[in-house]
Amino acid sequence: MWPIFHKLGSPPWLYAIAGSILRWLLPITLLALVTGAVWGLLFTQPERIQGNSYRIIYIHVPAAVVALAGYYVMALAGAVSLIWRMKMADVAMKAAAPVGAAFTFIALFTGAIWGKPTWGTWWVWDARITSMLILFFLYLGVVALYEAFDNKEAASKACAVLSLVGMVNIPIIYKSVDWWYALHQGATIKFTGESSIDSSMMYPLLLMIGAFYALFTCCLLLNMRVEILQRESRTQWVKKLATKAGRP
Amino acid sequence: MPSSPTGAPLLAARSLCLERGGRQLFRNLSFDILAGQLWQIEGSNGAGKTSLMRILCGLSRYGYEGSVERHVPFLYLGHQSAVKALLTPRENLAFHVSGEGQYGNEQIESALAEVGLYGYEDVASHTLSAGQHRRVNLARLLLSDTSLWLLDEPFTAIDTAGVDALQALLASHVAAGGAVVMTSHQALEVACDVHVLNLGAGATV
Amino acid sequence: MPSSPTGAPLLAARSLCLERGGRQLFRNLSFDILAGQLWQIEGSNGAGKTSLMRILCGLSRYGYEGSVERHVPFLYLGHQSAVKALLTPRENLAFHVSGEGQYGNEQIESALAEVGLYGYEDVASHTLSAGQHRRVNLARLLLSDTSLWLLDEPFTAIDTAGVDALQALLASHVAAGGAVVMTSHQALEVACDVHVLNLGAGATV
Amino acid sequence: MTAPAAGQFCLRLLRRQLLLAVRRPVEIGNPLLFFAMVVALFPLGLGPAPGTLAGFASGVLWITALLSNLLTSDAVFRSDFEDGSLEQLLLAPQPLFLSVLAYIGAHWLTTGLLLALVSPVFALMLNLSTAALGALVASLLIGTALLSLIGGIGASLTVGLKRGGMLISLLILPLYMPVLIFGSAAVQAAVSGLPAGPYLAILGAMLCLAIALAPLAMAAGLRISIDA
Amino acid sequence: MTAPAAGQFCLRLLRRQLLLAVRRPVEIGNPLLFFAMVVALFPLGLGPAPGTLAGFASGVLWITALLSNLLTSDAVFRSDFEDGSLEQLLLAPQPLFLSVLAYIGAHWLTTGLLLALVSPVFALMLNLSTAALGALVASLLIGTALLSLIGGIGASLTVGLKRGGMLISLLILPLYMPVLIFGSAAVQAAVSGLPAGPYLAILGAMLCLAIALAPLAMAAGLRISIDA
Ligand code: HEM
Ligand SMILES: Nc1ncnc2c1ncn2[C@@H]1O[C@H](COP(=O)(O)OP(=O)(O)OP(=O)(O)O)[C@@H](O)[C@H]1O
Ligand SMILES: Nc1ncnc2c1ncn2[C@@H]1O[C@H](COP(=O)(O)OP(=O)(O)OP(=O)(O)O)[C@@H](O)[C@H]1O
Ligand SMILES: [Mg+2]
Ligand SMILES: [Mg+2]
Repeated sequence: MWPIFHKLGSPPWLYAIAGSILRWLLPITLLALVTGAVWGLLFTQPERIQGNSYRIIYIHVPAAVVALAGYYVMALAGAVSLIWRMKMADVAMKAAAPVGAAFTFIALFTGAIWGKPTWGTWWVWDARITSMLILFFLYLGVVALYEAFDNKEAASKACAVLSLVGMVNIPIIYKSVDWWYALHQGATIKFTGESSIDSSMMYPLLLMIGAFYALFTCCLLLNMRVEILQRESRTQWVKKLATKAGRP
Repeated sequence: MPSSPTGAPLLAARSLCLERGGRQLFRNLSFDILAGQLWQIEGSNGAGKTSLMRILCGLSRYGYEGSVERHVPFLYLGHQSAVKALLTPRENLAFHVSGEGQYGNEQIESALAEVGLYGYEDVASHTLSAGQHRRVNLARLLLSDTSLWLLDEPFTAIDTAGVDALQALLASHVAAGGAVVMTSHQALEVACDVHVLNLGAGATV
Repeated sequence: MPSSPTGAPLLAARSLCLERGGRQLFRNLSFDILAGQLWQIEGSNGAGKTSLMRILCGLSRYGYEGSVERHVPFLYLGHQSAVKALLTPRENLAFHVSGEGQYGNEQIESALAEVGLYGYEDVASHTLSAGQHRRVNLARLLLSDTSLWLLDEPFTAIDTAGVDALQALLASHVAAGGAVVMTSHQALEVACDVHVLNLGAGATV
Repeated sequence: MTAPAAGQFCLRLLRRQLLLAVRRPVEIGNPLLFFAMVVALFPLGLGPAPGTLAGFASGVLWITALLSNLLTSDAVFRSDFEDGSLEQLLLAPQPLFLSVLAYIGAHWLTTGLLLALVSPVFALMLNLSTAALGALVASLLIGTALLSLIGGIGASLTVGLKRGGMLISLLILPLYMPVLIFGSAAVQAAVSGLPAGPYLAILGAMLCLAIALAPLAMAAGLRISIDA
Repeated sequence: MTAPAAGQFCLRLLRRQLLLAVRRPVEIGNPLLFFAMVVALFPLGLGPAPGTLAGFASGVLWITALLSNLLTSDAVFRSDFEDGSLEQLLLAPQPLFLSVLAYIGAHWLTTGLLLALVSPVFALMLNLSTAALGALVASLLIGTALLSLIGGIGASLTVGLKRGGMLISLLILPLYMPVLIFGSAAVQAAVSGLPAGPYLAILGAMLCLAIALAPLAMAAGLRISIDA
């Protein structure tokens, strides 16, 4: 256990390992994304009621699923950074926040685009949608807090505290928003369309969800590598790396 | 350079290194503060005196290397005076947030009188002049019974008579077995040895 | 006491009286500041130096008696440094709110270098040390072309080398026909006459 | 003279904070007046028809209480940070997570408690049914304490920031939302003749959780902020 | 080197204030996020039914814009007061009532203008009819400028107070109310298919009056505050 921890705490090692993971993960991700997209967009039946507009599901649902998972990744990294004072966990947390925010935004954006043809409106104050919006704010809070600190080490710790507080709250937020929706249930639309999902639409969807997870991991690792280089820019190994890369 | 009184150090710094904004302020700084010592940290503006003081007292926790061991309760007075503008000097001392004991009213009155605030005990602190404001804070030196004092530029805004009185107080604290670590741009005129720690360019001790 | 150079006064105070918090700080204070003079206002903490300076520059408008005539543009540096923490020293000078002329970039650079901030031109001012922070403000003395300077404790937080340089600057300003009114708890060591105005208990001149 | 015990120290801090609040009576009266004026904004903005207003009274009152809390939360540690008292507090030998509770307690006593006590007046102005007044006061009592604790976390994380500004609202508004939902639901339930108890129980449970965890987060936040 | 002309000086101040704002991007983004989050509070508090929401959209948006302006107004002169810049500004030879316009201008550019420009997004989230979007943006553009000017008066009067706190909200909220009334009326008119022009004209007239008088009040207020 400890040796691994120790290694994870070492920037050059993490930088290298992230690089080698990316080397095989990145192609796989791209392949899965392309296959899933082509399969979903070109080779499935139009849906009975919604026609072709439903195809946005292949982006919308994976993005929504991964956005939520991303928050837990971030909060977990934050917990590790607070408890074991591991600097590389700081890096992971800092790298996860903007990626998660981007995925949340994609989910919101595609949902709004989808809402226009199906519900006739861009936005509904539905429980799920609202909680997704709150998740977006939680992500933005972490990003903004990090940016506002000058001392980046302190910034990471502050963000770790915030994301842990957020993690405690996410279940509460979800529960409460669900409750709120149930309370005021009236003419609003329910959109858990699981029953209407046909298995022919299901498989490409599952593939896309997997691909989005991989995409999230790739973005996270890439972001982490950039962050590591920035933090360690004065050290010997980064300078060596830079001169090696700069050589014709 | 230090005369070495016996006894365990009240505070020990072990190979402190600090880099800020790309400048190495000090490197491998190690020293022991023993009872009966008065240390003056010297250096030009931006040499890193305040940064070092904040590391010594434990307010800075990130961005430096090395370690500090603190073995006794201490009293830290920083650049800011920790005097609440809306409270009177009396209340400021009675309700001080530093977690020391509850001072009695007579104690407070005599301490305030001693720092030259007789007659100002019950005016709002924001009507005090700059020097009077800082004197409220200095009254804590008279009230506290901690043996280690960490003082960052205690003479700021204090008039000449006040500086003399404060120097006498420091000397008597040291003579009574306490210890003082302070920064100041003025040379000290005290009746005891002064251990000078000069933070030149990239100081090491 | 004042040697009397010829010429109209740059600033004239006429029977100023001030009472604060039930204490008479000064009474019937009248003086003329002439070109070529350096005035030091002395007094213990709470004597009323800052209050007098603020009356002289016109920031205090209520609660005192007497009048002040200001005949030339002047530069006032108070207890607070008017340095924006979020701007760099360069920007602080380029965008200064005091309504003086627009300084050129080279001027600013050389002024900052002269006050010892070479290399700090482009860092955010809140990362500067206390003394460096005040030095940004002092750079204005080098840039401004006003002839009358009103300086409230300009030596605060400045190291010894800085104090010497500043005193030389004040002396050369006075020699060039300017005038300086300043407060300080330190005795001045300048190569010119110093007109001392001591605010003892209820000072009158 | 030895350092006082943690409980005694907390009590001293509480008295200090209350004394500071009393020194600015405006500060105490202000959340109330703010409450009154924002409540007055709603009929102006939403239209004054009594029927519709009554339907929204619970939401309006709760939103206003929340905004009023948001406005004052930023100040909990700010002045202590600026004059250096916070440094001293962090160096005190007593456990920090207890000390911050004193700050939050004083904040709640001078904002939330007063607000809850005067809320019936505004409720009547908005035509809220009298049957719901009890639920309103109870939900505000518990809810504002929760809001103060959450706000304290945001304040502790942002107090040291030179470039913080309104950042605190971004950090804590999402966390305020469950409180708003259950709080206004409690009142709404009472209006419709349903029991408000379950909602109040949930608020109470959340308060217990917050009392246990928020001080830890605040203490950590302050230690980080002082080093920003 | 002679002192620059008033216009030139104002421009320099404006650039300075904008630079300061850019140094805290959080500060710029924040009123927008605050806007978004407070808008989200309303459905949570008042209930999510699209029909009723749409009826209140104009009021909700205007109330939120007003609160967002209220929150930021206090800061217009505060930091300059605290670090001593305000003293220097008062001693500048240029006329103060022009200088303060630069402060207000920068404040409006970084809050009101942005808010007006993004408001359609939130309007859509509240189901405001698209026909009213133009009136919404126009009324917010004029209205927030007015709010900034009024807020500046409050800020100038309270900036020096040790015991000010939220006093500013007490001073300026009553002055905000006419703006709120005409602003939300303009949008409401557009929703009902009536011309919004007359309301916008009234807002415009109020703006002209405010531009002429508010700077004088602010200049006087600052001179008094610095001596508090
Ligand atoms: C801005 C608007 C929207 C947002 C924020 C949003 C958000 C979400 C979220 C958070 C999920 C849950 C993913 C998970 O299972 O964890 C989801 C799933 C889903 N959404 Fe949306 N959505 C929006 C609009 C829409 C629209 C307009 C439709 C179609 C009419 C739609 C259809 C679906 C479907 C079919 C699922 C999968 C349901 C399931 O597997 O349980 N969404 N969306
Ligand atoms: N707003 C006020 N209300 C009442 N008294 C005040 C006010 N401001 C200052 N004073 C009093 O006026 C006296 C002079 O204050 P001033 O700041 O002028 O002193 P100073 O000579 O500059 O002192 P220092 O050397 O400490 O800077 C002090 O005794 C102070 O208590
Ligand atoms: N947050 C920060 N980020 C980057 N650099 C910093 C930061 N804080 C301080 N510094 C730098 O550290 C150096 C030392 O600052 P410090 O305040 O310790 O100096 P000091 O010796 O106390 O000076 P003074 O005599 O002026 O009080 C300065 O050069 C300053 O620019
Ligand atoms: Mg220092
Ligand atoms: Mg003074």
